Amino acid sequence: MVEFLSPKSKTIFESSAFIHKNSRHTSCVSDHYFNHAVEVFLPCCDSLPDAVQVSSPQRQEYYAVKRLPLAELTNAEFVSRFVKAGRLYVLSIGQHIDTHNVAAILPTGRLILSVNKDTYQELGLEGKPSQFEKPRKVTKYSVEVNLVAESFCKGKKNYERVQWCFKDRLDLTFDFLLAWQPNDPSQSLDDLGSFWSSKYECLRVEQRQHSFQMRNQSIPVIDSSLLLHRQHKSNQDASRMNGSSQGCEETQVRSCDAAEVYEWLGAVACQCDCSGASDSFVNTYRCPEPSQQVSSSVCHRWTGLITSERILHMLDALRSKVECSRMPWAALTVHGFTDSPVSWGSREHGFSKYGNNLYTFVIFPKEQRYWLIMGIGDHDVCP
Amino acid sequence: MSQKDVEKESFTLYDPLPRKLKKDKTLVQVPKDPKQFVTSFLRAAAPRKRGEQLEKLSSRKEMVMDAVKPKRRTERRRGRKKKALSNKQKKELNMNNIPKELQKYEMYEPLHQLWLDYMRDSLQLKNPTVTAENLHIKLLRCDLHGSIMTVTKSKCPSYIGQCGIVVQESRNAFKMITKADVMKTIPKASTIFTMSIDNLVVNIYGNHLRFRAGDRANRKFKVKPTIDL
Amino acid sequence: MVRIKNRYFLCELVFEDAIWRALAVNNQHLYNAVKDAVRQIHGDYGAAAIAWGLNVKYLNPDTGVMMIRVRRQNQKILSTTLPFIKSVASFPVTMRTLHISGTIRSCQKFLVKYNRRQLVVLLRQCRTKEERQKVRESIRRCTLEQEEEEFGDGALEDT
Amino acid sequence: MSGFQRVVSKDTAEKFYLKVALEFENPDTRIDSVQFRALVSKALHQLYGETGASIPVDILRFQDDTMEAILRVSGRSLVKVWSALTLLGEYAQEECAIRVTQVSPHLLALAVDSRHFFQNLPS
Repeated sequence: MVEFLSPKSKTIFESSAFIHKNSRHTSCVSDHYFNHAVEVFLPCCDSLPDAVQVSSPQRQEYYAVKRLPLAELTNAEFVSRFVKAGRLYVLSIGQHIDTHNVAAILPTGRLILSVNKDTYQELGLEGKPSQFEKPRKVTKYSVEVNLVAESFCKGKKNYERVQWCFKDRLDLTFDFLLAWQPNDPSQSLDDLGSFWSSKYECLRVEQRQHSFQMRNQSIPVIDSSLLLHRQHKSNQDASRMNGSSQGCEETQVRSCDAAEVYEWLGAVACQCDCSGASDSFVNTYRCPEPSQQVSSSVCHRWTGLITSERILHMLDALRSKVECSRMPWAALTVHGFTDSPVSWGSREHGFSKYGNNLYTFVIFPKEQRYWLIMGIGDHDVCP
Repeated sequence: MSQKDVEKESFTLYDPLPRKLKKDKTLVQVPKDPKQFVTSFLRAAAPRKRGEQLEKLSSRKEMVMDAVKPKRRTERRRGRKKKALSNKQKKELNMNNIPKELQKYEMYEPLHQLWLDYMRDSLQLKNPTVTAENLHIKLLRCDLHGSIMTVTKSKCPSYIGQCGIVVQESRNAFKMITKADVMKTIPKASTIFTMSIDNLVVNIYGNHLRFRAGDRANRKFKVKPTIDL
Repeated sequence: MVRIKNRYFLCELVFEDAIWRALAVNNQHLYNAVKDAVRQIHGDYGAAAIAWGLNVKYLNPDTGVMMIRVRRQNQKILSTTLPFIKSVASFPVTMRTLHISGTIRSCQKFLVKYNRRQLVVLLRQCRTKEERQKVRESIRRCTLEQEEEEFGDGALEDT
Repeated sequence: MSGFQRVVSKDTAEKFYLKVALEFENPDTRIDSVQFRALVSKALHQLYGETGASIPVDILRFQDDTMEAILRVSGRSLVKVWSALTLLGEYAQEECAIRVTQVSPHLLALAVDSRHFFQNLPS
């Protein structure tokens, strides 16, 4: 038989409660800076509840600036007016991280550049080789500039060097997406747009939304206490030794595995056909057992550049909604940008065949429990 | 073979002289006292006038009659100048280093002007017959002391953008004086330099130029497989 | 030391009707049969992978035993394909893999042993006295050889 | 039961999902999902023979109008399916090509594509 090595993948399953003192849901959401899409799946719902709609990123707009040189973003005036005066999210688009240069400014005020070898050798800024590269065969470097550091101001050596590198050495221009949350409520996103509108093409973009309803669909039955059957099976063996085989059969029937639910959620999001028979020629996939029939369910998706504050907001709204309604559970999925140089925090992100960084919350009404499933790529560090 | 055998053999190698010969009077018989023989021989053979000098002659030492080469070495040493210092000695005497007070950019500006004139002369850029091919060879052979060089690409980001007048060139590095009157040593390995002569901008791949300035003038250059740093 | 490593497959051609068919089969037929079967089972990839270094090294037309050489990294392709060979030069046939080894020498050693065992089997199948006598004779001959080998060179010279 | 549990799976993914788009030389040609499954089998048979054709492939979704499909294969056979689809050049005497647009071990990730989303920004 011919066998080939297949790429690896990393998936993290977590089971916890929102009220648990060590719960990491806040850090997971707020550390994931560049969110491309948010998706809510609500079973037993006819339409999107108002509470969720209000907290949604729908009204949050962002700017797209075309062909903006990096020197403009590291300019002292820009830094003091925007980077230091709020949470600024800047991400380059249109350039692929595995082949091109990518730039981003994190809300913490760090400029992260992921550049290829040729650019790095001409740029003149100190950086680190990418941690996913083989030693002595490095083709990718990441350069970090702290824009909010005290040494980063006019007249200081560090600032002048960075300005000189971006202006005179290499004319690095990208198409950027910018989102800004000012600390001062009197300021607004418009200031950001008007800052460059005379020189560069600035577009104000709305979040795109997409919604669909499903009728008479079967959804998996989930027990929040049973995360994975693998664990579950070992428990089963233990209980079998104790002679209580009847009990474990019951648990086996009672709920679906997190991995199964994760796959099923994907199938719903992609609007896949979940009715395959086991002997079908085309498709053998079907909803995992045990399942229950639901008359109607809603899936809603917003796409664009979404800030992590918005998502935290939404998560809270969804939590309170799930608690007071008759939904068995609800799911919130957040997709990161494939070509973002960071995934969680300032952890480096790479492409390696798929470059995913996404996470899903499955929220249960009971005891404020939730499952957190994080799907990350081969070239990514576990958060 | 034992010792005795050797003796036997050697005896058989040389036969004694035949008797006939031994008795022959014409043959010179070796006297028992050679000195006496010499004096008597001289007395008999030397011209009369020399008779007084005979005493002197016979008192002289023996001499080898072979042709002896005159000792040329001593003569040469006399003609030679004082010996030059070795590289190591030069280093110990700090001759390779330019003293701090002489590291002034202004001081070397005339050198740069001189170098420009020299390049204009040797390259003859205005001459329409000059082709790129010719230019390459000339550029390879030319002297780079006095040129203003800028590092445009390097494996190490800190070198990028360094600019100055080249004052020394060694096998593996350029030493240049920057506008801030600081001497910088920049390795040639994995660095690309740029210099300009009037309108001509030249990129120098340091990896391909790792010879001493003197060596470069008449050296056969080999093509390197890559221009990657 | 860089060396191309091979695997030698010792196979037996089992003809459905009669063994004399083997007389009509040559190396080229076998090579083509193996290659076609690999193309069928493992497709273009398998055929291309195995083409480098595939060789029919030895074929005994009397016993139908053959030896195929293949590069070591591709031995799995060949070993999974051999059972699927159904015909060689349009004769229906099945392949029986007897032995796999890294050198021709060890294949040959195995073959000698194997044939000796086969003789005993043959003896049991004999019906007439003459046949029995013939087989016995040959068994004795090969066992004698073995003894001679044990005695070494000197023993050979004496005989 | 209010404990914290964390499981990290780092091995080869059990399942891989591919988002592919089929293109025919003649843009009017259309096929249905059963034909598409046959096409995948044919591609696998061509490159990897009968062992390849026996690889289980699920077509989770096939859009008749755009001829885009989402396939599910086991992690071990991903490379085989991917290469076979890429090397396919012809189906039913018609020249065609398959573009693999996204590959991921997470099916959810195929729902959005941030790489192609901003290519047609309104201007």
